Order: sequence, then C-alpha cells, then structure tokens
Amino acid sequence: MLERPSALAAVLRQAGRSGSDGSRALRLGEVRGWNLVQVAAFTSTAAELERVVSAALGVASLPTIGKTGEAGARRIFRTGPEQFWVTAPSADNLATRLQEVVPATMGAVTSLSHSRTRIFIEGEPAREVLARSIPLDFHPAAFAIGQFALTGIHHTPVLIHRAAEQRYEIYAMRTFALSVWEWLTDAALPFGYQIEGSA
Amino acid sequence: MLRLVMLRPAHRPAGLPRLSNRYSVFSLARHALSPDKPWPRAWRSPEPKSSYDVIIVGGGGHGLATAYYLAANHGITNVAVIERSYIGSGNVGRNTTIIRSNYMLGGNTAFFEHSLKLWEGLSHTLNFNAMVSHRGQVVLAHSPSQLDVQSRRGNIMRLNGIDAELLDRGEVMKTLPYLDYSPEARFPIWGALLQRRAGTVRHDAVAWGYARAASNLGVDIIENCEVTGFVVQDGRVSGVETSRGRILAEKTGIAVAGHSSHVAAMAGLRIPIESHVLQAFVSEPIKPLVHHVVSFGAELFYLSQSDKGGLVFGGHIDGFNTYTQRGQFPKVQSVAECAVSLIPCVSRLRLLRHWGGIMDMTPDGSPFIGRTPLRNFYFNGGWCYQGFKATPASGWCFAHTIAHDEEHEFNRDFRLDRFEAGREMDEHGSGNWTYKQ
Amino acid sequence: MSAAPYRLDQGGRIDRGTTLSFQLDGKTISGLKGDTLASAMFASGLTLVGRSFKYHRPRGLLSAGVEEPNALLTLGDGGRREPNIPATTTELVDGIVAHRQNGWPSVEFDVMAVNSLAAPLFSAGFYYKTFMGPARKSWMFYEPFIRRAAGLGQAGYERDPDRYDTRHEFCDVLVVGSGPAGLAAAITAGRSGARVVLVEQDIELGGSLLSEAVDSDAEAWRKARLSELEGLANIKIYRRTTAQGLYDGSTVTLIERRDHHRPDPAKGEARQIVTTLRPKAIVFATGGTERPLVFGNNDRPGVMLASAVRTYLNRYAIAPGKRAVVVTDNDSAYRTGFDLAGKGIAVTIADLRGETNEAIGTACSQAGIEILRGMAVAEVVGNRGVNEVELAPLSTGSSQRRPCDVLCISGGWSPAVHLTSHTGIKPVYRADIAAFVPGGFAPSHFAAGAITGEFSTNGAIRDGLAAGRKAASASGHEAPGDDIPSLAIAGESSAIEPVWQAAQKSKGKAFVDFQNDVSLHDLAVAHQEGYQSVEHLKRYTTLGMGTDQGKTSNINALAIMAGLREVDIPSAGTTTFRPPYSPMAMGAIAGRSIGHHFRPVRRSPMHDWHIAHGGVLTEAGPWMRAWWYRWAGDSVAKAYIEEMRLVRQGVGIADVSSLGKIDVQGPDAAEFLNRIYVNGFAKLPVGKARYGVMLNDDGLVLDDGTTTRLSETRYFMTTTTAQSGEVMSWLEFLLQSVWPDLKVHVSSLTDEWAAMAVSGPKAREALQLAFPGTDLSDAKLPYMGVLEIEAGGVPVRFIRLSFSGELAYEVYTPADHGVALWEKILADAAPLGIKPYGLESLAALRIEKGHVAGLELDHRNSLDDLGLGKMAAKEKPYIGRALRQRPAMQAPDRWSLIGIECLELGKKLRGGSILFAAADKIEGHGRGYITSVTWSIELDKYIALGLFQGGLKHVGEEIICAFPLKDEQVRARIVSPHFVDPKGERLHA
Amino acid sequence: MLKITCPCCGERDYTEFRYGSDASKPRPPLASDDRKAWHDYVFLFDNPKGPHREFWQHVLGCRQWLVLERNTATNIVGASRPAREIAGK
Ligand SMILES: Cc1cc2nc3c(=O)[nH]c(=O)nc-3n(C[C@H](O)[C@H](O)[C@H](O)COP(=O)(O)OP(=O)(O)OC[C@H]3O[C@@H](n4cnc5c(N)ncnc54)[C@H](O)[C@@H]3O)c2cc1C
Ligand SMILES: NC(=O)c1ccc[n+]([C@@H]2O[C@H](COP(=O)([O-])OP(=O)(O)OC[C@H]3O[C@@H](n4cnc5c(N)ncnc54)[C@H](O)[C@@H]3O)[C@@H](O)[C@H]2O)c1
Ligand SMILES: Cc1cc2nc3c(=O)[nH]c(=O)nc-3n(C[C@H](O)[C@H](O)[C@H](O)COP(=O)(O)O)c2cc1C
Ligand SMILES: [Zn+2]
Repeated sequence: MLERPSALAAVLRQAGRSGSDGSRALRLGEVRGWNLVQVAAFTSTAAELERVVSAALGVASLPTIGKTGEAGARRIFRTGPEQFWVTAPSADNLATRLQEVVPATMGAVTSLSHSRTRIFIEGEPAREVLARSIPLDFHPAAFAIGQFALTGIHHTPVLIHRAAEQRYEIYAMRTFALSVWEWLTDAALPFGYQIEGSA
Repeated sequence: MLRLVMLRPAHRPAGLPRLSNRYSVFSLARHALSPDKPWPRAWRSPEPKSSYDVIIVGGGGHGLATAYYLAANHGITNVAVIERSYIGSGNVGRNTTIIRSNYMLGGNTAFFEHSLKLWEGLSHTLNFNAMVSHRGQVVLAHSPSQLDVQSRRGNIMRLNGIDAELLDRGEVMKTLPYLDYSPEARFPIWGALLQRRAGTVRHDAVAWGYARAASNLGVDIIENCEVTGFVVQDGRVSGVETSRGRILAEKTGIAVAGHSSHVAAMAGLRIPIESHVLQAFVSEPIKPLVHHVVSFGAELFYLSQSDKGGLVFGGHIDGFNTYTQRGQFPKVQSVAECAVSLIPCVSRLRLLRHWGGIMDMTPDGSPFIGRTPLRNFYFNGGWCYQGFKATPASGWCFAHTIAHDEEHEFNRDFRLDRFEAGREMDEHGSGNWTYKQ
Repeated sequence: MSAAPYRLDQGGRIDRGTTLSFQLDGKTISGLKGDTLASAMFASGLTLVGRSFKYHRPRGLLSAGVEEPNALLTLGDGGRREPNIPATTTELVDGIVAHRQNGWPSVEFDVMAVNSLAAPLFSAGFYYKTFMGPARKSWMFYEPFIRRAAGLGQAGYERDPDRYDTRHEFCDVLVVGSGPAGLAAAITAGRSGARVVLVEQDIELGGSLLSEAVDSDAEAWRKARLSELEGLANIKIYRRTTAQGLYDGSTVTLIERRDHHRPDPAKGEARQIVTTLRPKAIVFATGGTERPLVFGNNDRPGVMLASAVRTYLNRYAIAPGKRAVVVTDNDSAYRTGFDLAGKGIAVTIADLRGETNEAIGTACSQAGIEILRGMAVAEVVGNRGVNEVELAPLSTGSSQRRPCDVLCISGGWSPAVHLTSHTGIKPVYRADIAAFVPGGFAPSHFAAGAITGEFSTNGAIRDGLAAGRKAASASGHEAPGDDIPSLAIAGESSAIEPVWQAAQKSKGKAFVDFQNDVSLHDLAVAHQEGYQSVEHLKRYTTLGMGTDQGKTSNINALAIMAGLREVDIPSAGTTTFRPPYSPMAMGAIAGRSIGHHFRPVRRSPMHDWHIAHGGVLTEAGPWMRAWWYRWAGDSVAKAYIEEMRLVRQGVGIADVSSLGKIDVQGPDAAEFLNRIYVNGFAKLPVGKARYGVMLNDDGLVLDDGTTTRLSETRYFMTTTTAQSGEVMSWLEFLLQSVWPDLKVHVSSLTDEWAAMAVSGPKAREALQLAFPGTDLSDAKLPYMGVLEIEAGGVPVRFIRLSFSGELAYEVYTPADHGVALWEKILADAAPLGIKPYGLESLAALRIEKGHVAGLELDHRNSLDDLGLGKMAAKEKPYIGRALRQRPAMQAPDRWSLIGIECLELGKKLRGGSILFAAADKIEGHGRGYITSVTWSIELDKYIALGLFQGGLKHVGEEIICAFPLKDEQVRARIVSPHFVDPKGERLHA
Repeated sequence: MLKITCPCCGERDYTEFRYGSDASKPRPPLASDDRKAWHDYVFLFDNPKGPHREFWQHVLGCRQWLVLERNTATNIVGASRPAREIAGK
C-alpha cells in the first residue's frame, strides 16, 4: 500500500505555539491510517439494509443519529435517515465486505476514505475553542462522550465526535482541511497548542 | 431613447410652492428674525375625500413620486396617496441610499439613467434639498474575469452616454487608499468600475420633498390609513377599502414594495414576488472618512458615509422570506466581516444601530411597472435591492402608465407577465434566486 | 491646589492606594483605581468635557453611565484610535491617551462657538431648506463643508492591531443586569441547579447599589449576595459585558470588554469578545435611566442628573462643589439632596410640584435642606459652569436666586426597555409612574425591578426572586423555597408628577437631546411643519439618533410632542428600539473572520506541489487554482501561450481536481439521469462517458459536464467547478422531495478524487510510459471511453475526453495519491517533454475548441443560445423542457454563441467588448458581446467566443468589437466557435 | 437566531440550512408540457404574511431537505418534516 500524504502535511511538521501564559494547554493533530465507507439505503430498503449491515458488522443494531456505535475497531455513525459512515483501520477491507452484503438493489456503498481529514483537538480548553467555532452546545451534559454531530466550522461541513472527556475528533472535507486547521489553531492561540504526530 | 430624456422637461420646476412657503436662505432668515412666525406644514394632512381620479396605495418613495409626476407632468391633481403608517416608514426610509445607473440590459439602462438625470435636478424641482450627492461609486473586481464582466457593463454605459471609467489596481489604490491591499486580503483587488455621477441621497428627504411638492399641487397625502381591500367589479378596480372607509377612484395604482404580494392578493392577483428582509447598518458619526460609495466584489457588500457622519453598510438579504422588519445576527456578523476585511480601519468604529426592511424580491431581480390583468389597476413593485435609485423614474413612468393606460418605453420591459413570455431580465446573471438561497 | 480638588478624603469605591494616570489633550491627569475617565476628570476639576455637535456649546458630564450624551472622548492613537467613547463607561487604566472632541483649536477656545450666534438660522431641518442653488448640482459645493461640520470624533486610516473573537454559548437562564433585582434572580435561578449566566456591563456587580454609601446596609446586603453567587458553581458571571440585542429564537448577543487587561494580540488575546448566547429563559433586570428636565441652558456644565451626582458622591467620593440646587418633579432626587447635605454641602431643593410628601419634608428640614415648592428654573447663570440659579414660581410668588456649583435635575425615570423591545414588542405607557414599561414578553422571558416600573429596592429584590424562580422552571429546573433577605433603604420613594417641559419662563436654549443639540424650539418647528409622528420628529430633527440613541431624550421629546399635538402620550408612542443597546466595535462583531480568515480556502490535493514547482495560483470561487507556471514565462501573458503550445504540439498535464464529482448509484440511476439531462442517458453503455447539459425548471442552462457509466447501476458525474454545490443540492432536492420513489443515491466525490487532464498529441504515449502494463490503445480506450485499473495498489481511472480538443485523458485517483500520480506521470513522461499547464491556458485551449464554460454559462442563456439546442431529446421528458419552449426563448434573433476572429493585426480583442454589425452606429446595446478571449496559437490571431443576435446565421460577416472604456474599436469576423479541429479528428486520434 | 429543527439532527441555527422557498406549490409532473402550470409553479408565490410552509436543506448537516412551518409575520417556527413525506402532495 502506498503511503498517503496528508492534506495537512505542511502544518503537521510544525511544533505548535505557546499561549498567553506561556503554556500549551491543547494538543492538535491528525488521526491517520483509517478508512471511511459510506453505506446508504434507498427509502424503501432502509430496514433491510440495516439488518444486513448490522449483521456484517456484528452489532445488534445500528446507532441512532448523534450516537456512535462501536464494532471492534470499527466505528459507526448514522449520517442520515438511512445513511451510515463506518470507519475502520486501513488494513480492514471494509468497503469490499460491505459491497458484498449490500447489493445495488438495496443500497449504495461509497468509499470516502480520501474525502475527509480527521483532526483531533484535545485538552481542557478544547471546549472553548469549539465554542469559538461551532454553534453547538458542548456542555458535557449536552454532548456526552461518544456523541457526534454533523455541523459546520468556518462555513465548511464537518462531523465532530467527542472521543473522550476532553478529546474531540473533527472529520473535515479534505479540500477544506487546511482552512479548518488554520481556523482551529488560530482559535487555539490564546491557550497554546502542541502539534502531535508529523506527516 | 436618450434624446427622449433630453426632450422631457424632467426637472421642470413644477409644483413650486407659493412664495410664502418657498424654501430658501431668505425664508430661513425671515424665520430666524421673527421666531414666533410659524413655518407652514410641509404637506397638508387632509381628511380623505369620497373619491379621486387616481389613488396611489403606498406612501413610499415610489408612491409619492408617482403622485407628484401625475400632477406635475400630466396635470392630474385629484390624487390621493394612501399610506398605512407615516410616509417614508417603509424602505425609502430605511435603505442605504445608493443611486447609480450602471445597468447593461436593454430594458434597464435608459430607465435607470433617466432616474439619475431626474435625481440631478431633484432638489431644484422639488424646492427641497434632498442632498443629492454625486460622490461616485467604485465597484471592485477581484479577478480578471470579474473585470471583464464589469467592462461589459461599463462599455454599455458609455455606449449609452453614461459616464463610466475602468480603474486598474493602481488607480483603485489612489482612489481608495484605505482598502486592504496586503497579501493578507482573502480576495485581491484587480480593478474596479467607477461611475462618478453615482452617489447617495438623503433618503427621508426624498419622501418629504415629493410629498410637499405633490401636496402643493393638490395631491392629498393620507397617512395612518391602511388599504384593506379593493373595489373590484367584472375585472375593473374602482376604488379601495381602507381602515378609514371606502374611497373610490377612476384608477388605482399600488406601490407598496415589500407588501406587494399581500396587497395584490386583496385584488386576487398572484405575482412573482417573495418578501425578504434586507438589513442595513450605521456606525457612530465620525468626521469624513469614506468619500465614495464602495462596493465589494467578492460578496454583496457596500458602504458609504452619510452626511451626518455615520458609515452606512449594506449586504445580502437574510435569505428567507419574512415580513418582520428585523434581521438575524449572523448576517450582522458577515457584514462586519466584509467591512473589516475590505477596510481594516473600520475595525475600531462602532456599530450604532441596525435594522431591516422588507424587500420585494423577484425571480430575475428586476422590477415590475405596468398594467395588470385588472382594468384601471396598475402595479409597481419587485424592486429588490435597487428601488431607491429608481424612485424618480419609477414614479415618472408609473405616472405615465396610469395617465395613458399604457407603459412608457422606459418601463416597457418591466411587465408582470414577462416570465410567461420568457423575457427574464437577469441583470446580474445570478439566475432564478428561488433555486439558490 | 491638589491634583483632585473635588475628591473627598473618605468613602467611595476607589482604591486610594493605587494612583493611575492618563493623558487628556496632552495634559497628564491622575485618578484612582476604580475611577472611570469621567470620575477622574471630575475629581481633578475638569468639568468641561466637550463641545456640542451643532452650536459648539461647552458641555459637562450629564450622567455617570451608558446614557452619557456629552462626555465623548477619542481614545488611543494610530491604529488604536477610537472616537466617541463615553468617559462615563471607560474604566481608568494607566496610560490611556484621550482627546476631547468637536472643539477647534481647543475645547476651551472653540472658534466654531460662533455657530451659536447664528443659532436661529440652524433650526430643525434648516439644511432641507437651503444649499439648493445656484446650479442644479450645487449640493456638491456645500456638502464638504456640511460633512466636515458634522460627525463627532475623527477616525484614522490605520489597521487596528488588536484581535477580537466571537463565540457561541448556551445556558438555561440568562440574567441581564446585576442590581438588586438581577442579583436576586441569578441567585434564585442558581439555587435550582440551572446553568445561569449573569451579565453586567459595569465593572462591578450591584447596579444602583453601587451608588449607595460604602458603609450602608445596602453595601452589606450586596456583599452577602456576591459571596453566595461565588459559591454557586453553576453560575457564570460576565462583568464588563453588555447584552446588546435580543434576536429571534431567544438569542442574545453579548460583548465582553477586556481592555483593562491590555490584551496582547501577539499572544492571541482578544480585546473584546462577542458571544451569541442561547438561553432557555431570560430575566431582564436592566433597571432604568433618569431623565433630565427641559429648561433654558439646561446643558451648562454643572447641570447633572441627580442620580449621577449621587453616584459621583458615593461611588467615586467626589463632592461636586460647596452649594447644590436640586430641581425635580419626583421624590427620587431627594436622596441626592440628603447625601449631599450629609457631606456638608448646602442644598436647596426646588420641587416643581405644588406640594410634596410630608415625611420627606420633615426629613429635609432635619437635614437642613431648603425646599422651594412649585418652583422651576428661570435662569442658569454661568457659561463654562454654573454659578447661580434663578428659580421662578410656576404659579404666583416671587422668584429666588441661589448661588451654586452644581444643579441636580431629575425628570423621573425611564425603565431600560430596549432589549425587551428588540423583537418588536412595543413598550406601553404607565401614567402612574410616568414611564414606558415592557409591553409584554416572549414565552420564558421575564423581567424584574426598575425595568418593570418597580422602583423600590426591596420591590426589586422580591421581583427578582419571583422572576428567577419562574425562569428556572421555564428552563426545566425547580428553585428551592429559600428566601433572599430584604433590604429597606431609607428615604427611597419615587412618587412623580411629570413636568415634561419646565421651560415656560426660562432664558436660553432648552435642550431635549444634548448630543444632537435638539432644543425645545426645534420640536416646535417640527410640529409646525407637520413632522409630528415621533418617527418623523426623530428623522427631521435627528433627535435620539446620536451615539446615546436618545437614552435621556426620547421620552421627554415624545411627551413634549404629545403635548404640542394635544394627544396623550400612548397615542404619540415611542420610536423603534434597535440593537445594539450601546455601540459596539465592528471588529468585535467580525471577530477572527477577517483578512486571510475572511472565508475558507479550498485546495486541491496537488496544491503544495504547484507552489513548490513555480505554479502561480489564483482565486476561483473558494478554490485556489494553478493559474500558470513559471517554466513557461515570467508573466501570465507569456506563459499561457507557451502552455498552449505545449498541449497543441506535445503533451501537458493540468490539475482539474476542482471539478464537481458526484457518485450516482442505484437501480434507477439511468432513469434519473435521463430526467435531469436534456439528452438521453438511458442507453449509455457501461464503460462509456457522455457529455450532458442540465436545465433548471425555468428552462435556462444550469450546468454541463460528462457522466460516465461505471456499471449497470453506478455512474460518475462531473460538474463545473462553480456549480458543483448547486447541482448537488438540486439532485438531492429532486430525489428527496420530487421522486423519492426512485432508487438512487447521490454523494459528492469532489474531495475523494484527485483529477488531472493529460492532453496533447502525445498524451497516449505519455500515459503509456507511466502505465507500461496497461493497454491504452484507441481500441481499448476509445474517445469517451473509460478504463479503471489498479497501479501499485492504487485505483486509477482514465476517462478519455477532452476540453482542449486534443487527444486527452482525464486521470483520476483517490485524493491522497494525487501528488504521487501527478509526479509519476511527469517523471515517466519526461522524455516527451511533458509539463504542467494552468487555468489560463486551460481556458484558452477550450476557447480555441469552442467549449462553453463559466463565462457563457451565466444563467441567462438557453440551450439554443449556447448552440446546444440539437442536444435536446425530442421524445423523452426532461427538466426544463416546458419552460424552455417559452416564445421569447425560441425567438430567432436571440443572442447565441459565435466564434470571433480579430481582423486587425496588432490589435487585441477584449472580454466585455460590445458587438456591432459593420454598418451599425456604435451606440446603444449592440447586437452582442464578447465572453472570453484568447490569442490563438493555431490561427496566430486573437479569437473570442461571444453571443450575437442571430448567432451563426451571420458566419462570415464582419463586425465591430467596441470597448469604449479604452476608446477602442476592433474589426472582427464571425466564425464557427470551433476554431481548431472542427471535425474532431484529434479527439479520436 | 432562527432555529430550525432538522428531523434528523435536531435543533440547529438556520445558518446550517439553505432556504428553498415555498413548499406548498404543486409541482407539475415531469412529462407535463403545460407551460402555464410550470410558470405558476416556478414564478408565482402566495408569499403570505402569516403561516408559511417552506423547503430548507440541512447543508451543513445531514443534507436532508425538510419542510418547515413558519410564520412570516413573527418568524416563529413550527413543526418540520422530511421533505419526502410531503413529496407530490
Ligand atoms: C436595507 C435596505 C437597503 C436598500 N438599499 C438600497 C440602495 O442602496 N439603493 C437602492 O436603489 N435601493 C435600495 N433598497 C431598495 C429600496 O429601498 C426600495 O426598493 C424602495 O424604497 C421601494 O420603493 P418605495 O420607496 O416605494 O417602498 P416603501 O418605502 O417601502 O413604500 C411602500 C409603502 O407602502 C405602504 N403600505 C404597505 N402596505 C400598505 C397598505 N395595505 N395600505 C397602505 N399603505 C401600505 C408601506 O407602509 C410603505 O410606506 C434598499 C432596501 C432596504 C430594505
Ligand atoms: N425612581 C427611583 O427611585 C428609582 C428608579 C430606578 C431605579 N431605582 C433604584 O434602582 C434599583 C432597581 O434595581 P434594578 O436591579 O431593577 O436596577 P439597577 O439599576 O439597580 O440594576 C440594573 C443593572 O443592569 C445593568 N444593565 C442594564 N442594561 C444592561 C445590558 N444591556 N447589559 C448588561 N447590563 C445591563 C446596569 O448596568 C445595572 O447594573 C433599586 O435599588 C431602586 O432604588 C430607583
Ligand atoms: C442612510 C441612513 C442613515 C442612518 N443614520 C442613522 C444615525 O446616524 N443614527 C441613528 O440612530 N439611526 C440612523 N439610521 C437608522 C434609523 O434610525 C432607523 O433605524 C431606520 O430608518 C429604520 O427605521 P426603524 O428603526 O424605525 O424601523 C439611518 C438610516 C439610514 C437609512
Ligand atoms: Zn440534519
């Protein structure tokens, strides 16, 4: 498998910047080495598709919108009434697997692995940085760990997922990824940030 | 077409008030010397008569101008303008006051140039200083192809005897040194189209000036009187129902801008208009800073400085139909973003007030002035972003159309049924907006 | 004389330990921590704070808060210069540089003061009545003078070096205002466990309590509340933060000022932060503003609002002088009298009312305060300050003179109903308190305290408690029953008999709006002339249109106008309240979305490569695209020609990743495409591509592009860069709300695939070198054919189609592999001299080929206009078919696509030229225009595409291309738009 | 801030959506060549001052088209449904 240069290659080489008090309270970087497959049913085949897909992924049922589902190393997001995103490690030949179980008459399977850049932001001020970027309530009670939302940052569509207490993962469009990165790091400036993982 | 403009006594000082209440530095002096001598009313406030030759619904710029030109140009003085609130309470009283005639479509150029010519003499014509300021408008281009599009417009203007100049980046820098020319700028400035005769007008004075001049010619201006219906018999309109009773009229014209659909529906008409809110913004008053009307090319945004000193900003409609005269905050933000990105020094100036007006948006962005499927019933509306600059010509043409029961060649193409024929007038090539909010 | 002659040596909320200093008009002035600029100036005896707008009259402090109309300063210099900042709301920090405004050469000696001699000329609306002659455009002569005279402070042209930010926040209960009502509400709501936000524009919490003596019960009460607040973790307190506007959907905008921190932009610190707050419930506890009285020379420095004098006395420990006169029409001002007397200042209270409440009377005599009943101000003696006041009886009796240094006035109170009115709820008048109160509330909005007309502290507390409880439960929380201690303040009373104009007998101009110099006389003139509606009054006299938005003048003015009209106050009504509550910096509203961050940038996967390899980029909508490359020349003009030559004669590679790409899947995909494209797609075989055009419902062209059939049920659609978003939404609209029965799913692949065009006679060779193992022969991959392979584990898709007219392939690979593939092709095909070419030559080549693009697809043109009419299927229905048939759109003389070749050597064609027939007079609108132009290396002349009346019917005819903006006319000829290879042999090579 | 409840994602700012105009107009069948019907559908609006039924698309979200009830005289929003539920009706 060819190595896959990142849309953020240039900036990921940088170290980060210290905030107004000299510290670096945030960590930012990109999650690499994963694939993204979209599987969508037609209005009339929704139930059927959910059955075969959950079977294929080995889960009892597919999550409702907003909540993520876990199936081993795979993570499932419902991104529409009958549309799902499934992420998995690059090694996992998920797309082929899903194409096998979802015939063209039942739904559409589309590989989007290269479409999205997965940016993580971690640390105590992460919530404030998001408050300066997204019109959603990130209060721990309102946006629990494991929850996700389809929304926008700086006019571009993103999927944001709360991966841990203070860690958020942002799936940004690849062609806008650098812009989203620049926006987030600019918002993070007063708090200071360390860039992790170089490409 | 242009020759016609010349022939027409556009700024004939018709309706000059009787000497006693004629405005001049002398009348000011007279009143200064004898402070107890009261000023006369600017316009009479009569009770509505039971019938008129012509009723104009809507005491905005267009309605009042129509009444004035009916009297001044066509000798029809038994006219009432019926306004539900105070005159000028609508968009004429809340717009960003830009006037220009940089139009390139056949149906538009002569009309808007006629309007600009009427503006040039308006204060004289009305004996009311509307502060018509030909400070020039600079429309910026941010790419070579945008400059080509501007060129086409400018060339058409020149070919129709309208002033226009193409500025390259260097000339723009000389004219507007305060724009952001730094590499930081998201959208670089390539050049601009300048119309020197374009500018601004003291908006409220337009309503008051027309009202006063019309009133002096015998027009009744009836405020706080809402039209609630029309008297319609076998396809002919013969009057209006109002909050103050029925008033009959030979001919009825409506010029209610944002309320066009609503009012037309009272006569059973369905029209190609959706009402949207457009916001406007004014900063605190400061000493002269911006000396032109400046229009951004990357997004719909424009600003100028009022004579009172406030920077007046305008942008895009909020983007959904509404009859509330207030906007949403995200649009306030995007306008501020445009302002500061284009003119970094306004960052520290403070927004004083922002408000909204109800815009009569049409699918192709062009207006309607003309007859309707109902006899003796005339429609004026669909002005979108551009009705203020159109005010004099709109009133002038609407008056002609009503007086002769026939469109003037200036407003020939502003037909209500043009979409049936496939005669869209998409001046800006933005396409049918109903697909693309 | 001491630095602060007016400062008492005890009391106040200032920190006497910390002296701060600032510059005013070059002079260094010192104050104390806790001062505002206003109190520091006042303490140091600087009572002349500015000159008035129109008449340049000397002006002093009227108030101690946001309502201040007079004390406007210009702060800072260079990029930090900021005009019109009220001294009364500016927290004193070290090193502030301030200038007073509107005086020349200085505020002390202002030559423009001559204006006041000509004052009678400048009555309301004078400028509408003159400056009209002699010529038609005379205003152009007068305007510069008027403009210079108008405006307040002077702004600068420098870039603001400071940084601002914007944010979003959510909460259960918002409490606006931290007076007794707000504190009680916040604490009550806080006790319920709700997420509470408390905002206060002042630097300290307490509202009017801050004007109480520091050793009072009120202060003890305030301290106790603060400590309870601190204890509640679920309450977020914003000081120095103003709630600026209430918007639809119960949204409130806040602006937080951090100037006192001296924020450092280099460290990313924001100077001000604007928050869009979305509370579930709101308690408005915004208090009220005291009104001045309207009488002659009521604008003299030293004439101040009674409550403001109390604030300066108790909060800032400033004694305004030795002798004071208080004039009032209500009880509230008496407390100012008491507190002044308490500091040993001689006080006379002139009460406009005939009789007054007994208790207060006795209290006064005990305090040694003289009360004159039924008296009004006849004359204010003094110019730069007050020396003496003449008081005249309103009915009978003799007038009296009282020497004094300060004249405290109170015309009653106006509740701060701004926010509650922003969404269109008009305030209503209450005669019993002579004030407007909120006219109602949206669901889950409540109010407490003075804003409701409850003017007693204890009442405000009770109110706050109740409102806090209601707000909590409206947000789904229950507040416990616990009480909040009450607070009775001695002498508090607010009975009023309004006297809207106390000027009958007084000398001098009586001001209603101090900032805009609107006087009683102006109101009379407006009334005479019929500008009687409050909205006309406002617009004609500019009353209430200043930076203070008439906080002290509007109510007086409309009441006076009601009087002149002989109607009651409710039927006169108020003007419309609009955001912001107080002016806010444009920069703060914009936040970080400026300059580079104004709008996002969209980048191709090969973006960095282009920059690293001499590519010059240009904006194309949101995209940055490679425009031209330095290998081909040092300017776009030279380079694009070389790049064209490269493609026409050898082979080049261009980045076309910005093309819209859409995955269309499902059993009904063929049917779907067949409906949206004007041409047939049902029979497109697998492995083949087809060019298609889509119309809007209105029959005009929406977009064009090629769509490839990858399998029975799967298609790969491309759109133009500009329209990709539109087309995607349009397809989704059709599938979801028009044909939900169709089994089709669309998703955007624009980001998934990198795309490059390999074009030129040597294109096949080039790709063959890069993919030796793959058969790319014409047989295997014919024109409009598609081939999908795996190369080194990476999918690569070849679609043989051409924008340039040469043998060409679009090569696709997943985005992350874009650079690798791009570099591989360049490296492997290097022997053929392959090089990259950019947007400019891409466009030039397509012009030579006669392909329409953005400049022709401008939403005005029909299929036929673009010469594509024959593409439309006859039998099958498709979107736009019906309205495409509208008569004018079928007219034979419509402007349609033509090719144009330049007939004059050494002259160039220009985009935007207007076209005329050779015999035409060069005027009017012509018969068409030029859309796109290029130099043709094939024909060695300038060629162009354009639209022309009647179109290709006129092939061969000579035309004139007029470009009057440059005084140019160029002779040209109408030709077929297909300048090169009309038969398409190269395509099929 | 106008807040719209996306049937899929829940309540969001209107800035995440794209307005699609009047949703109560009957769309002529594709095969119809009735120009009048198409003209009325494309170009005419009731544009009422009061209750309005309109299309919005959640473009910064699930990309679903929905139909929203909103009062144009007050901006007060009501119920919303997936567009496909009213398709053709
Ligand atoms: C924020 C904003 C900025 C703008 N900027 C510009 C600009 O820079 N340049 C430009 O050229 N144009 C601009 N426009 C457009 C321009 O203001 C309008 O197109 C134009 O004013 C409309 O014509 P009018 O003056 O007659 O409308 P209005 O002033 O709105 O007059 C219509 C009148 O009809 C009355 N009415 C409504 N219903 C009834 C009824 N039932 N009975 C009786 N009376 C009724 C209303 O009360 C109103 O007074 C702007 C508009 C807005 C809102
Ligand atoms: N006639 C009278 O005697 C009279 C009249 C009015 C007020 N009062 C006194 O005022 C008090 C009333 O208490 P209250 O709590 O209702 O009012 P208050 O004046 O004590 O408190 C209001 C607070 O709200 C703040 N505020 C106003 N608008 C704001 C905004 N947009 N953003 C942020 N902060 C804002 C003000 O800065 C102030 O601190 C009582 O103590 C009463 O004695 C008396
Ligand atoms: C060109 C122009 C300049 C304005 N300048 C000011 C101003 O300096 N001060 C002010 O308070 N309002 C100003 N306004 C706004 C008006 O006060 C008012 O908000 C607007 O006319 C809409 O009316 P409404 O707010 O009563 O609905 C201006 C309006 C316009 C159109
Ligand atoms: Zn959604």
